[in-house]
Amino acid sequence: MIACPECEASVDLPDAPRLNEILECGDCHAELEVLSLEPTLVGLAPEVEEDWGE
Amino acid sequence: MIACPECEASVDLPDAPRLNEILECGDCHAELEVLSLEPTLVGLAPEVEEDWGE
Amino acid sequence: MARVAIVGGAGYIGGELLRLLLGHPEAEVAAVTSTRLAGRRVDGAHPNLRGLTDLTFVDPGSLEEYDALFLATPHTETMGRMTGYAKIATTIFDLSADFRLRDPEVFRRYYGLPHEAVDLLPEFVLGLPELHRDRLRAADRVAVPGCMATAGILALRPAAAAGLIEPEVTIDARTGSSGSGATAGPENLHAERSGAMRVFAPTRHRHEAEIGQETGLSVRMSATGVEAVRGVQVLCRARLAPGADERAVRAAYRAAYAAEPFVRVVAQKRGLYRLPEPKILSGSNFCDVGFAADGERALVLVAALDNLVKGGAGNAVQCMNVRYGWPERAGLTFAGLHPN
Amino acid sequence: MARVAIVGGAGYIGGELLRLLLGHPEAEVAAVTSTRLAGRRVDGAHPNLRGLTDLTFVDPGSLEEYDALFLATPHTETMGRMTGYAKIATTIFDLSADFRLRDPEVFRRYYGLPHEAVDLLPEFVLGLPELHRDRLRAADRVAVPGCMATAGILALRPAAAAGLIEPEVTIDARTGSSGSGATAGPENLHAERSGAMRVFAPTRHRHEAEIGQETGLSVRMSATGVEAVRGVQVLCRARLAPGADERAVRAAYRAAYAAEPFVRVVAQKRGLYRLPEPKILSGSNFCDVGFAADGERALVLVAALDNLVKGGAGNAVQCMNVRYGWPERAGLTFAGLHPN
Amino acid sequence: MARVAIVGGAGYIGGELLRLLLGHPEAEVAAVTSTRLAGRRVDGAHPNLRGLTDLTFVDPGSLEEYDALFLATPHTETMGRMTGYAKIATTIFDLSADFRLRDPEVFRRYYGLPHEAVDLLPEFVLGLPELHRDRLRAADRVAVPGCMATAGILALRPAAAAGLIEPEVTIDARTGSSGSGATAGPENLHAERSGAMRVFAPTRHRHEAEIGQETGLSVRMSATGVEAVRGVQVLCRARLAPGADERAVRAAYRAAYAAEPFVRVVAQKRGLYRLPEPKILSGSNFCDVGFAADGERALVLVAALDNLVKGGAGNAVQCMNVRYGWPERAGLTFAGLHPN
Amino acid sequence: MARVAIVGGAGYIGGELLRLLLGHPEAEVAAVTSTRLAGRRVDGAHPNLRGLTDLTFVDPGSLEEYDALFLATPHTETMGRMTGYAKIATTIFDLSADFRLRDPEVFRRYYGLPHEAVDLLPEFVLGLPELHRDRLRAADRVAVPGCMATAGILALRPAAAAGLIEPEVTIDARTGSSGSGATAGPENLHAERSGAMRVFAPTRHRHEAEIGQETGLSVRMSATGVEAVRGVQVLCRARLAPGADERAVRAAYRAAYAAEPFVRVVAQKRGLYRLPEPKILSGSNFCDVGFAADGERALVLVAALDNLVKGGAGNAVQCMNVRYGWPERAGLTFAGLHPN
Ligand SMILES: NC(=O)c1ccc[n+]([C@@H]2O[C@H](COP(=O)([O-])OP(=O)(O)OC[C@H]3O[C@@H](n4cnc5c(N)ncnc54)[C@H](OP(=O)(O)O)[C@@H]3O)[C@@H](O)[C@H]2O)c1
Ligand SMILES: NC(=O)c1ccc[n+]([C@@H]2O[C@H](COP(=O)([O-])OP(=O)(O)OC[C@H]3O[C@@H](n4cnc5c(N)ncnc54)[C@H](OP(=O)(O)O)[C@@H]3O)[C@@H](O)[C@H]2O)c1
Ligand SMILES: NC(=O)c1ccc[n+]([C@@H]2O[C@H](COP(=O)([O-])OP(=O)(O)OC[C@H]3O[C@@H](n4cnc5c(N)ncnc54)[C@H](OP(=O)(O)O)[C@@H]3O)[C@@H](O)[C@H]2O)c1
Ligand SMILES: NC(=O)c1ccc[n+]([C@@H]2O[C@H](COP(=O)([O-])OP(=O)(O)OC[C@H]3O[C@@H](n4cnc5c(N)ncnc54)[C@H](OP(=O)(O)O)[C@@H]3O)[C@@H](O)[C@H]2O)c1
Ligand SMILES: [Zn+2]
Ligand SMILES: [Zn+2]
Repeated sequence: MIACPECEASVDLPDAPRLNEILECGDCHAELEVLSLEPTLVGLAPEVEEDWGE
Repeated sequence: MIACPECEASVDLPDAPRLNEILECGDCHAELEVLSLEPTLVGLAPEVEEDWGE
Repeated sequence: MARVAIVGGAGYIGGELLRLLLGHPEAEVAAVTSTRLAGRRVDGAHPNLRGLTDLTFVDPGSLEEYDALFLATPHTETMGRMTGYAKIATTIFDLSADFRLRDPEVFRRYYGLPHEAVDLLPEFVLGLPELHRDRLRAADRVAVPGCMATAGILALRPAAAAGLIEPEVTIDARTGSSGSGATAGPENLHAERSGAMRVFAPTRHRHEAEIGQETGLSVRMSATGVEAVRGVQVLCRARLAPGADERAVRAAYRAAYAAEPFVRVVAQKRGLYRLPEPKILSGSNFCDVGFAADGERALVLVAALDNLVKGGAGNAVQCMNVRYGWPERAGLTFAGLHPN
Repeated sequence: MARVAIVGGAGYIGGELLRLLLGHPEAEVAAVTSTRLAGRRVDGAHPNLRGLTDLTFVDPGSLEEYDALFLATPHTETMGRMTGYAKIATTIFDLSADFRLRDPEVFRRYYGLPHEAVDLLPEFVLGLPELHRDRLRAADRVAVPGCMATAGILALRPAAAAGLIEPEVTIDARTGSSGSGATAGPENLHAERSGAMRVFAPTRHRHEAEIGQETGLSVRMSATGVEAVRGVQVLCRARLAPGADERAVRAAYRAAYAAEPFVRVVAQKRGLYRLPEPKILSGSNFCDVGFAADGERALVLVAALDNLVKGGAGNAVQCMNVRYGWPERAGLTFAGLHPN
Repeated sequence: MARVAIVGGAGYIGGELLRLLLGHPEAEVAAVTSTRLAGRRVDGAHPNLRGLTDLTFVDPGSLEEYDALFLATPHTETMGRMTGYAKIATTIFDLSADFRLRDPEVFRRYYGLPHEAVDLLPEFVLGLPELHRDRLRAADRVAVPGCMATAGILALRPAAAAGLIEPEVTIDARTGSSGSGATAGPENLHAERSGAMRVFAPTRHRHEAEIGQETGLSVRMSATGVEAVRGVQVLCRARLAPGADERAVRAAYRAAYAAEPFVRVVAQKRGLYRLPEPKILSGSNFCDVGFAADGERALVLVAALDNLVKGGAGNAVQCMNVRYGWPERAGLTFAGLHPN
Repeated sequence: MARVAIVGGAGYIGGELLRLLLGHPEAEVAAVTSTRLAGRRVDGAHPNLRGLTDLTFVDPGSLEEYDALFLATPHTETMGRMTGYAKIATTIFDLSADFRLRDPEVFRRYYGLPHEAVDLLPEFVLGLPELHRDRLRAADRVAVPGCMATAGILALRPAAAAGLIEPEVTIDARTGSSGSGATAGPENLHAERSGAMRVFAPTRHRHEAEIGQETGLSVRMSATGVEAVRGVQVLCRARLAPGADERAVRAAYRAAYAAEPFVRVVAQKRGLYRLPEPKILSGSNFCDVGFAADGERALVLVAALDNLVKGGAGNAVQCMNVRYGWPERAGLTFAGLHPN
């Protein structure tokens, strides 16, 4: 369990997290990247902007 | 009970049918007009054409 | 400059006539009638015309004299009034169904009542320049064909004329909601009509009579209302005559329509828009026509048009251009939009 | 098993009540009224119910006695008849606007005529389980809120209650055509309404009164008809209170709606459906609620629902479930479709 | 309780299976695969399922053992993998086209490549309870028919079986955009596909093979994409056999479908929805079937369904219900919406 | 006659430029580029142009010299190439966002990367004749504003200039799918985009920068994708300055736009189309502008246009007309359709 850096919801960690693995927050659906393993830290993965409507 | 003149499905008669009353066939949804009472006879009520698409 | 009047100008065909005639280099709109809206500005009923005209509707009873009269009134409403209209205009373009069918018996069968002006029928020329251009040059009574009829005739006529198909054909027509006019009833309520695939005429759609008359074919026609405001498409099925194939069909259509300003042959083997489709025709006077054969003598022919333009008002203006000897494209240059 | 009757059953809300109540495990539909269609099968007006019922409409005058009565009649039509309805049913769910506003003066201001049953107003509980669940458990007079009002209240209430926003808000509502009912006029003709972005209420939409009453906020609301049959979406603008931020808003909404069976917090940072949108809610009783802040104290809150379900009939059924102590989801399990 | 898995769960059919199976009283969804989205929540791809499940997609390679497997993968992708799938599940419902046609030669003709598992073809039963209910009760290999094929078969079969029509028929099918799946290309860009009447298959649509196989008729079929997300409608033209008339057709259809839970005969003489139309069927498992004759031996037959439900996922669930001896309506009770 | 070239001619803005310039009495289209489709006919990408042109696309690398160059390429793609373009054309109309904002810092904030041609910024005049007609008469570098920006500026500018509103405004914009261009991704798949009410920019839509720059107001803007292919509508909320009322607003707008060929004031108290709505503007170069006040100092301003015409290609052509001293309406006479 870890807190989502975007919205603070708790996010399940996989049994053996791998570095740079992408997780998904079930609440705000942010993509989280595993940044370090001991301790397990995650950060927001870069976001893709939609480009609707010019 | 009476047979629908359009599709032959059986149509329930009201308890006391009235002359010129409009009934509806549950099967083909034709409108039936009560044309006589003893015996009860029904005929197809005039149809309204939709006028789509000219 | 011709002084023209429109009867039934508050309807959808009336509004489209107004749009086209206001932009026409040779016509001047002298009067537009509406019983319901007499005295009101025409741009109240037709908001796209804001800023383009200050015309107001007049009552049909106060019409005067004009070079040309366009009748955009419901069918069965013009036949009884034609003698009156003839007194106030030299040339009459009737967009209703009343004078399209030469045989009053066929009219009675399809419209459910006897024709009221049988003696006037022979005066009328069918308003389809692709078939009757020469007669239209001198015609003062023009019966503009129905929207699906125009699509069906233009789809089938070259194949029929060249003897490339057998005489029995079926047509499945699809149409947008503007075909029902501005005074349509609850069946055209948005919540009911939106997203519909309504087979409102599974058999014997009225336009089969016009198509049969103009192509000599025996036609069975159904019609379905689909989601669109403007647009008609017909999908016709025929059987190739012995020896005919898609190549022969292509040659016949290319030849038939090579010089036509408003018919395009669209029968591509690649791309998104391989066969005719109305969505890119909204507002334009084109009728696109195409076909595909299956290698076993089954031929499918497709045509598409905007029911209010080539299917009605635009075709009437084209007829007027032919009648008056003006360039046939005058007032009808809008190409259609993509995407749309 | 409760015996229920629906008044105004030929309309869109009436039809939706019928759909939901026919599928409800605890309710039996004993009567459905229509003046116009008395004697006709209900599946004539509501073709989706073919095969599911043999009910026919009865005249409102021939109603007998029922456990519960659902009123799906136009506003201003129920207030004068409420005393009569009260004689034939224990519990009444009024879906019209007549008993939603506690203050008869506000009613007069927004509906343009004096309230005819001021003395009955205090008997009514507003039918919004998210706000009034406890009182609804014992309520025999329930005034179900308006579709856009429900969306607006559920969008704004947690932020207002937690003091996260300042009291002045604006709401831009968008709605499908079924909101106008089955007896809508020419403004809902398909050719006119299709593809519309019609700002039919640029200011002072009626539902701002209900939203103000339930949230304590000062609300300015506009409404636009957009292309859709079902569906309402509200986009609300508020200013964050000093110290508040998006994170605090998220926490408040998460807490407020954690146990709610029909409110989902939808405020995602990825994906196509990041904020609430009605198209995936058609037929479902969900109201989705979301938000986004711009980092400078501007907060946008969005809610979406199906106007005929959570915005009307479904919400009424949910209220009935609360009132009778049935599982709150009974009869309301349909999830909505994607794609749709 | 049966443990089921869905292969291809990120697609439109996969998502619909998920919606139906999550709400099914006897099934438990044990796994859903996506190569692209492995590890991601299924409600990211299917936002209508928010709040209803916490499932995440797994890679197809990590599937284990299940009672039943639903294959929602593109055609030609399952035939080569069937032996593998057979190792991990007792019962397999294949929604692709790979095992629908009994004759591998016909498969090759319509799909353009040789069948890779000819020996497995005889193991499959076509998943159409209306025709093969008895065999389905014991079937462990079920090939669920195509969406337009199901509509065409249900429209034509009773007339064909009763000898009421001559053996040559034509079918004009119309379909919404979800029929192209979630991974459709630029031809499904909204600006191109919106409002389309795209005759994408003027001749020889693939489903004519399935319809021919199941009805014994000789079928020519075209297909047109029209404006809709969900929904298929077929309009079939046949010639009545000597002596047959509309009344005999009605009697045959009434008899054939009297006991069917999901086929309704809709052939009315009044009302807006006289013949089958998909817009009121979205989300429901009904296939509505109707007809009209023209008095001169031309018969038009119409059927409509939701391509993702009775045309795919719902029909597969119905087959599962038959196979497991569960009530045939289990998980499939949603009635459809009106208006919609 | 001016020889013009279009860069990015396979896109939606490129196609619209082509449609308008092919019909322009004074311009000759000498080249149209597409990297992807070089060598192919332009009517393959733009089927509405069939029969009107035999042009084929050329690679951007093979451009020669022209009087005027229209750039219809994505934003951030033109700034780095401007020096090159300047060598081959006297006058340049850039439809991308790259040279609209005078302040490179604002550009960086809204577009997320530094401006690559800061020194060229002062050469550009914003292509909005209503504001900058005099400077445009001599401008050889024209930055055509964004579609929603044009709507927002024309909606707000007269009120702002006359001091009738306070400086803080909010804008809710709605847009059709063609705004995403011809190369849009899966978010524009028909099944996902159809019937959407997608709040894709809840806060800080990019066009607020352009609107702020041109009106001097402080703008907060959200944008929602709604069901439409073409069309943009903005609904702006402002607070009336002390002493101002709707009458003063009407007078100011009437005065500001009295002589404008393409801005109409639409603020009616009756009728279906009381306030600006894009559906009747498809294909036309009009921007309709209207307003309504609520009697308590809240003012709502509404503007509508076709994003591809007045919101892009049409406006660019209008700028060209101004620049070359041609009649401002040349090539832009299409009025729009009703119904549509
Ligand atoms: N819609 C199409 O796609 C289409 C295509 C081709 C041909 N047509 C034909 O064109 C005609 C008009 O169709 P529409 O769709 O425009 O119909 P519409 O929108 O219903 O308009 C018909 C108009 O006729 C007027 N009118 C009715 N009776 C009249 C009378 N006796 N004398 C004078 N005016 C009368 C009505 O206006 P007031 O009540 O204000 O006078 C009404 O506005 C019909 O004959 C139709 O078959 C239509
Ligand atoms: N549509 C929505 O999205 C929505 C959402 C929430 C709440 N509401 C509210 O729900 C109510 C019904 O709306 P609707 O959209 O369903 O309207 P509708 O489709 O127009 O139906 C109203 C029905 O009421 C019947 N009716 C009218 N006056 C009556 C009377 N005095 N006594 C008995 N029946 C009468 C009419 O049927 P007969 O003529 O056949 O009797 C009609 O079918 C309204 O108060 C509306 O404000 C609507
Ligand atoms: N759409 C309809 O109306 C309809 C109706 C009846 C039947 N069908 C049939 O149902 C099937 C699915 O159609 P659809 O419309 O749902 O298509 P879709 O939306 O394109 O989905 C197909 C899914 O299959 C997955 N997939 C592709 N190749 C695979 C493989 N080799 N192994 C495992 N998964 C694979 C893909 O997901 P990943 O890339 O994430 O793995 C994709 O999400 C097709 O055979 C179609 O003919 C469709
Ligand atoms: N769509 C609107 O409503 C709208 C309104 C106002 C302004 N705009 C602006 O107009 C521009 C075009 O928009 P659009 O919607 O037409 O986009 P689009 O449909 O995606 O077309 C852009 C075209 O630019 C070409 N292209 C891309 N990179 C290029 C490069 N480096 N050099 C030359 N050509 C290149 C591409 O064609 P090839 O790959 O074939 O070369 C593509 O067809 C954008 O800047 C947009 O912001 C759009
Ligand atoms: Zn999160
Ligand atoms: Zn009957």
